Formats: sequence, structure tokens, C-alpha cells
Amino acid sequence: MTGAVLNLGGDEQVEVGVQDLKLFERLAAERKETLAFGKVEDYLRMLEKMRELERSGDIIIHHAGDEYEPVTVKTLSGRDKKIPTVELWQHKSCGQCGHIPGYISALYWILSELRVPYVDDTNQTSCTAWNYYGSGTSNSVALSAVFARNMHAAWEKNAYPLIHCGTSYGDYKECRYLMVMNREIRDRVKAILKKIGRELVIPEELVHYSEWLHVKRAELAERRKYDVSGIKVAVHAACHTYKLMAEDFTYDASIMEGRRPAPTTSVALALGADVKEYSTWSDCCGFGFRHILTEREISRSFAYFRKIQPVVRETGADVLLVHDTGCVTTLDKSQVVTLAHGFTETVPVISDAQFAALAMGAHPFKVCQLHWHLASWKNLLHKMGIDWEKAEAEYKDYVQRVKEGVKPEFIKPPPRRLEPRMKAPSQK
Amino acid sequence: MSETLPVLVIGGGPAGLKAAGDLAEIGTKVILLERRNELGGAPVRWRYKLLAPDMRPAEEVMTPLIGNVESNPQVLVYRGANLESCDGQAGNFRVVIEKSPGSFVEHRVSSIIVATGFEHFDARVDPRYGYGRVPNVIGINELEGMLKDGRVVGHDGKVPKRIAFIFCVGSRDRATNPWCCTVCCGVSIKQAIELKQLISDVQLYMIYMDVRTTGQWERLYWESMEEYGINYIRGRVAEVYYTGEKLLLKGEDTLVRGPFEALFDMVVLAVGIEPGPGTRKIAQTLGLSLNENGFMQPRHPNIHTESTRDGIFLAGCCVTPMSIEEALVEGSAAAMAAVKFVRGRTRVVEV
Amino acid sequence: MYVTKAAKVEARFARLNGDGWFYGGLPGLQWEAENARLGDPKLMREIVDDISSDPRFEEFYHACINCGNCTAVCPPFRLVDFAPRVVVQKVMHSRDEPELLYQMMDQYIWSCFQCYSCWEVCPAQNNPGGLVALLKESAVNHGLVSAKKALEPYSKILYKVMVTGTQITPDMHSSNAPFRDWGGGKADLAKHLKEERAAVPVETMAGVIDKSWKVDESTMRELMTIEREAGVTEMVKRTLRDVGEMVEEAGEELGVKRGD
Amino acid sequence: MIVEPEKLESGGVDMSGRWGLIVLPRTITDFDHSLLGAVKNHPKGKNIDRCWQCGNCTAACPVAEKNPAFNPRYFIYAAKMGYKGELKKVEESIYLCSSCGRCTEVCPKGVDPSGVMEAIGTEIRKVRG
Repeated sequence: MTGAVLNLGGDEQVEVGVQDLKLFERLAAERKETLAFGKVEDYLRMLEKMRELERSGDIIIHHAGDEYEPVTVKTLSGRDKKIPTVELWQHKSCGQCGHIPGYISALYWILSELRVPYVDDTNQTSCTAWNYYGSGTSNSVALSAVFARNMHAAWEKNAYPLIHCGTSYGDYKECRYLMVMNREIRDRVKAILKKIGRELVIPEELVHYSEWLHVKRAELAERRKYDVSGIKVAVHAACHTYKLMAEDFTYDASIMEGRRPAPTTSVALALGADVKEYSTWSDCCGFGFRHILTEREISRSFAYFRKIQPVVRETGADVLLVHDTGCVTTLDKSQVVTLAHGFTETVPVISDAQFAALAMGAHPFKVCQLHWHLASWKNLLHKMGIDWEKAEAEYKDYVQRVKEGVKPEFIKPPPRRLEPRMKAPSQK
Repeated sequence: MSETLPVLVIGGGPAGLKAAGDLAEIGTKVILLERRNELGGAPVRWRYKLLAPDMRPAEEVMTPLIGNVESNPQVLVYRGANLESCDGQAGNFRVVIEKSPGSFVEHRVSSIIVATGFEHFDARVDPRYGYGRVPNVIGINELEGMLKDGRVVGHDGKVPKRIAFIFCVGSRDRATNPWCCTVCCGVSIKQAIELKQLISDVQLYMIYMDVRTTGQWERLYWESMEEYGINYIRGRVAEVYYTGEKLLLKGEDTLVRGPFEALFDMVVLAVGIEPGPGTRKIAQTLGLSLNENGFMQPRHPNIHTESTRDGIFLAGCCVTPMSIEEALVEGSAAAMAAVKFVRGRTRVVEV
Repeated sequence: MYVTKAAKVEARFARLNGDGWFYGGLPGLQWEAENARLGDPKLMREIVDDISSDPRFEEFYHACINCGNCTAVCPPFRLVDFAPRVVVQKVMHSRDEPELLYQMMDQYIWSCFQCYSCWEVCPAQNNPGGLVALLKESAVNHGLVSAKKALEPYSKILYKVMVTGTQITPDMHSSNAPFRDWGGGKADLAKHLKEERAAVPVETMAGVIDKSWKVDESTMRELMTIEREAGVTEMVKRTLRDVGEMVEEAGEELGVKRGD
Repeated sequence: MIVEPEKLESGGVDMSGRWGLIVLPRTITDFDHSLLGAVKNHPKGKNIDRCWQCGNCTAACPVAEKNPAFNPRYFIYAAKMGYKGELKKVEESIYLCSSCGRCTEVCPKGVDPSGVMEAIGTEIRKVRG
């Protein structure tokens, strides 16, 4: 513990250890000993053990080396975490693509605007943890093997995995911990991987896309086309990014004093928006995995009464920013029934990438795909100064042309600088 | 002749003062070292008003304790001083004291009594309570001073009408301190009664997991309910949120198995007791062991007075959290142990 | 009258401490405990062994001090009869009273959102959500009726994930399977879903209707191989035989051998 | 509270019944001590303040043994904290007390639970549900 001097009681100064440090450093110092999977110490020991396993040839570590131009951030315990910024392998989320494609297209658009080479692979599955958390229909070996399979696919392509989904991110952190610390699980996973012709590759750092946006926020702000200073923003952080293996997520002393996770809030702040706090900030969105599908009344009631209503009442927010697909879906879709019941509070729900892309001048429909979102975004776009009526007309025309057989305007990744490690297996 | 050497007492709180006073009264020379500029320890520093459980003024205990030491020529008091180094051995330690910054003095002492006391848990470390960040969230230590001034008001000068006490802040929590601080239940209840006497229409809610008013302190608990109508909610607060006007407390009322979210004007945190940096530093200088919680480790866990080194004795909250009355007893016990040790050695030399 | 005499102490003890516990261990849950006593004792013991032998159990469970921090932040607790505090309390007592776990298998654990808010705030660092995940896994493994009930409405998703590794695909909210509570906006979109989907500016997603994105067949084969080898297909078959068999068939088409 | 609409539609889509069902979250947002005052004024309820929720009364109660909805400790707590809604739900159960006096016998603080329950039962009737 670092010594320091602070005024306490009467007019005297006394030495009080960590208390003098700024809140974030103090939290980090205190939390060094406790948190995460039992203890932060355990987590750090796991990272150390990963390196031992690499030395003994048990595993391959996918290092976040200089070729990925990593930027260092702090995690909850004050550990330095490397966030690779280029040559990224996109680990898509199973929840995003079906009905909120803008979540992914906005991110790709930003990547390509910033000239960041990336790989959008068809050799990728989701983490399958939706099934596990929702229904218990998996086990730690299967989840770990799926994780390892995807990570090996990225490693083959020589691109660093960037995980879009909060749950995949949390689940992978958990799987990594189990595989490194538990020999039995590791051996079983390795045996399975052998059957599908793969090796055990574990990334040095697991990175959520919101962390990438966080480290790139200054560049996003530079490219801003619309003034968002008058936009009131509320943020919802996905539970599985910061509550599951809490140690690993990014915190920053300058963002909410390091009390709450930095990503997303930091992006909104960097873009100049007015970020508001509200009383149910750390509540979950109500997604609940199985609930959003088969016990929908519970999901929608929680989402509306514990998130949307307090957000609107307390902050009058123009938009609710989220960094997970499940949260976007739940918070957005859950407003329909309650509005029909006569409740009046409503707020558009979009991802941080969509918000940044809008501010940077991306097309609200061609790129950000806002028409898939149910809660009305019209007021938000109007306030940002975006002529959404014109954009909508353009988009309708564009869809018509696509329907007639014109090739869609695909977002193209900038050319890669790294060579794939292996040739892609021949595809059927 | 080691008996002519004085005994060094480190710490001028209740335990240290009692040890020094007792030693001086039976004719032993004492050097009393206090890190702060005033004697009295926590009761003086935080301006205690009344002592649990009988609501006696703190001065009744503290004034004679301090007076005894200050008026007795056998006691040499260093205020605002630190222990720089210690060598030699039991019966004849050589200690260097930094009596003021940069100015050192050397003494030979026969034995040492360590009574370095405690620090309150710094509630800023657990940000969910909002302490130090949002207004009207205070610690029991701060409330004590406000009660002494007879003026308990919020940051806006308004008298709070609804106050919640949160028990076990920074105690019984793996993320901060896992132990129980033993006295904060009693102190909180005592303060709640004082608040009720001060502000007649105040509503008080004690949010507790267990009420640990040990021994005869239990009386406070009974009185608070039966005579003062103070409310007890069984649960623990998960978050304090400042609405811009009031404080929203979130928790579960575990007796009805229902979540509560209620607004309060003021929140008092029963901040726990933890070993301070002074204790760590003294342990290092004297070569004493600390236990896994950072408290002084006695040679035998059930015999507090004896440290892990010969000729060095322990007393008070540096060993484990305790009340003032217990600390006073420990001070006397340590004094006795020191005298016994010094006389025992003297006899051996004479034989 | 307020009895202060010790005369009746013995009688009182005999009445109060009949079997050491009141209410089958936990206040307020006695009737649930009684129902669970009707279950198969061997199965109940197996469930306790299942969760306590899992490598994650040591990390997820310490001991509960009944403070209620977890319940204070628990989303389903606001709406239904589910309290993470009760889960940990029952796990705590389950070594001696296995029926405590068994009584939660029906409905109770299936209310959990797995948001892990409880884990973050627990002063004893228990992970109630994690314990529930272990219990759910155990329920499916044993093919319990409760698991069948919970999973049946979910089987389409289950199948999709196990076969393609993706889910909530566009075809799930076409006009054939409307999510009515998503209202008119969604219904309108569903009408011209194909064009909208074709216009998505991402090459791996454009026009893909039956998956979330284009997934290579080799990838699906690998996924189903993992599921077979790790015993997931088997465990699903124990609970939802049809779904498990459909997954096996889909696997066979891509060259994955059937499990034994 | 569960609201299941008989008729609900949005944008031309029928959401009646379970499709439109919402559940209002239960949260204790306030403590209302007016009921406590009334109970204290009742001749048999004056000792309610003494209760510290040890549960001896419920443990010794022969009615509670047969009927889990009857929980003297809980009634007293709900009345003390002013959870009127909760008490209203169990209003009828309060009268199941057989006045055998066992609770009063075992109470370590002399609350007289059976008397207090009688007071609660009388006072909660006066509260509109």
C-alpha cells in the first residue's frame, strides 16, 4: 500500500495509506486482493499460469503483439490490459444479426472509416452460452471447446479476436479461467480439438468491441460530423461484460471516477454528449436468456419498469446506449406492450457503435439500420441535426434497387497487412 | 539495573493512557509516545460525546486519564512524535524517537507497550455507499462530533427528518474487511437514541444483518426499540443513490423477503474498525508479527497482552476491535505485564 | 403473561427443537421442503454431488451470511418468487438435507436471469447465479420433468444453436412466427424481411435468412462434433429426445457420426 | 401485480391476453407507521414495539404448524414497518389465531403476540385495501 498524507479529524494531517489516492487507484489498490473468480490474485495467477503453460508447450497463446498496435488500458484491479486496435477478427454475436443488423454494420463502417483491417469470417460460431445460461444445455467442456475452436480459427487467420457480444465475452473469460486452471477440462478440450484438427489457442487478452471503441474514442470524435453536445445520453452496461469475471473489464479514472466501467460512457463523452446517471444504472436489462423467448412478460416488465421508465423519468435521455445485443433487443422491444398499455415513457435504444457512426455521418438506414429498431429514433436524429426523412427516402429507393437486382453497397474491410498463418481449409 | 529504565508506551489513546497512568502511579517511569498532537486517541480525535451503554459523558473517562498522565512527573510525553528505530533486547531496548520532524532523541527503555489503536474504515473504498461523493452520507465518527455540537444537519443546513443507519460498513465483507468490529452496533444505537432526543420527530431506521450489542450493551438495543420507537430493518444495503435531493437506499428486507428502495434525508454508515497504518509501521519497526487481518499478533491468540517478542506488550484495538472499557482493562493488564517482566528480570540479575 | 421463570424451559426445548431445525432448515419454506420429501432420495443426493463436484463450485460457493445484497439487485426477485439468497442458503444446507436443492428444481431455478448481478455485490463472494447454472445443468443431465417443461417452448432455439451456432435468425420473426408483442413495427418489417435483409451492407449477413450469418458447413460440422464429444447431444436427448435426435440427423448429413 | 389485458393492440397487431401481459415490480418504497400507531393505541397492542423478530412465537404456534400462511412474527413485522398491502393479503389469516397463548408464553421480550395480533387484525380491517 502506498503511504499518503490526508486531513482527517481536527486540523491535523495523518498518514492514511491508500486513502489519499484518487478514487479509481484506491479502488484498484483495495481490489487487488479480492474480486473476480474468487480473488483478483487468482485471476492474475491464472494469467501467469497461462504463460507457464505456453512455455511447457501445453497451449499456444495468441499474443496481442505489436503487429496489432495494442493500446493499454486499466482493468478493475488496476492491471494493464492490452487492447489490439488493428487486424481484428470479428467474433459476431448470435443475437445481433437476426433483427438488429445495425449493431454490426455500424461497427464495420467505423472500422473501415478508420482504415482498420479486419476479418469477417464465416468460419465462426457463437459461443453457444445463450443456450447454457438459458437452459443449462451445455457444460464447461463443450463451452470451452467452442471457445477454443473459434480462437483457433482467428489465430489461423492471424487476426486478433474482437468479441461483439457481452455474454460471449463473459463466457470466454470464464472458459479461459477454467481451461488454464483445471487440467482435466484442459485435457478433455484438447482431445476434442484434436478430433477436429485444431490446437488449443488462448488469446493473451479477451477484448470486447466496446473496449476497442473506448481506446479509439478520440479518433471517433475527430471524425464527428454532427454536434451531439445537446444530446442527453443514458448508458446501460451489459452485465456479462462487467459482472462476470469482473476483473477483466476496462475502467478509467477519468470516467465516472472509475466507479463504473469506462467503455460506452467514455465514447459518448468523447463525442461531446451529455451523459446522465440514473438510479437503476447497475440493474440488468431483463433479457434473462430463456425469458426473452418464453417468459417474455417477465423480461419486458423488468426492462420497462426498472430501466426505461427510470431512465426517462430521471434523466429525460434522448437515447439509451448499450453495448450488447441482448440488451439492445430487450430494452428496445420491451417498450411496445407497455406503450400500448398507456405508459408514456419511451427512449430509443441503440449501440454505442451506432451512435458513434451516426455522429460520424454514417447513413442512418443504409449503415446504422435504424429501421430495425422499434422505439422511435426520429426525435434523436432530428436533435442531432440529421435529416432522417431525406435519408429514409434514399434508403427506400436503395432497397428497391437491391430488390431489382443491384448489388448492395457492402462495407469493405481495408486491405490486410498480416498474412494468414495457414491457408483456409478448402470449403465445400 | 534495568528496573530504573522507563517503560515506553506507544499510543496515547485510552489503552495507552491507562497503561502509562497505572505505571506512573506505582512509581515506574514512563515515556509516552503519541503520533498526533493531542492525547486521548479516538475519543478525543472524533470528539465522542457520550459513551455506551450508560450514556455517560466521554470526558468522565478521558479527562482523568489524560490528567493523570500529564500531571505525573514520572511520565515523559512526546506528542506529534514517531518511533524511528528500536534495537537492543528485552530489558534494555535502545529506541530513537523523532520528536518533531528531523529532530531525534534516544532513550533506553526496559520494555515497550504497544497501544496503537485503530482507524475507521474509509467508506470511500466501497463506492456503492457514495461516501465522500454524495452529500449527507456520513460515518458514525463524524456524527459523534455533530452530536457533541448539538447540531445535526444536512449539507444544506436542513434538519434531517428521516435517517438510516447502515450497519457493517467495511465489516463482514470479503471485499473489504471480513471481521466484525464488535462495537459499531452499540455505538450506532447509542447515536440513534441521542438523535431521537435531539430531533424529536426524526424517523430512524437501522439496517442490520445482526445486532451485536454484546454483554450489557444489549440494554441499548431494547431501549431503542421499546422507548424510542427506532425501526430495525433486517438486510444490507446494496447501493446508495443520490437523487439530487434525497438518498435512495436499495436492499432486501430479508424478514419479508421483499426488495426495498426508500428515500432518506441522511445516511449514517457504521464504519468498521481496522488496524491503521501506525500499527503496521510500529510492527515493522519493532519486529512484531501481524495477523492475516493486519492486527497485532499476540503470542497466544487468547492472551492479548503478550506480543511475539519478549519485553513488548500489547493493549487495545491494535490487537482486535474492542470498546473503550475493554481497552482500559487491557491497558492496565499490559502495565501489569510490563512490571512483572521488569521485576522478574531484575531478580534474576541479582541472583 | 411474560414468563420469566425457568420452570417451563425443558418443555419448551422439547417443543422447539424437535429435529434440530424448524421449517426443514429455512424459515418460511417448510411446505416446499415437505413436498420435496416425496422425491427420490438417490436422485436428490446425485444432484448435490453433481454441483459440489463441479470444479466451479469451490469458486461459486463460500458461505452465506443472509444479508440480502444479492436479492436487492436481483431482477427476477422484483417480479417473481425467486431469491438468490434462498438459493445459496439451500445450497449451504444441502449436504445434510439434499431435498432442499431438489425442491428448487421445479420452476424456482428457471426464473434466474443469469445476469450475475448477485455475484458482483456478494460480501461473501458467493455466486448464486453460477450455482443456479450448475443446477440447471444438473436438471438437464438427469432429464428432469422440470427441465423438459422449461425447455420445450425453447426447443427451436436449442436446435438452431446446436446445429448452426447462431440463433434469433431473421426467419424466426417472419410472418410465420410473429412475436406479437413486438407490435406493428415488427410486423411491417416482417412483411418485407427478405429485401431488408438483402440490403444489409455486410457481406456475410446480406440475404441470410435461416442463420444469423453465413456459417461454413465445415464449421457446423466441427460444432456438432464438439457437442457430441462433450456429451451435450446426449444430455439434450435425455431431456428433449426429439431435439437431440434432430441434431444428430443434421450432424449426420454433414458427416458427424452419431454418438453411441 | 399482474396485468393481463383482455384487449390490447399496437400498430394493428393483437396483443391481448398473455402477449400483452405485464408484471408491475414489487418494491417497498416507503415505511408507513400510521398502522403501528393505531396498534399501539389498541389495549392489547401496546407492546408491539418490543418485538425483535426472533420468531419464537411462530415456532411455538400450533396454528402456524398446520398453516404456513399464519405467521405471527411476520404479522408483527409487517405492522411495525407499515407494509399494509402485505397485511391486507393475509388479513383473513390473522383471525386464525386460537388464542391459546403459547406465543405469549415463549416470547422472550413480553410482546404478547396473540394480543398484538388481535390488535393488528382489528386495525388492518379499518384500512382500505
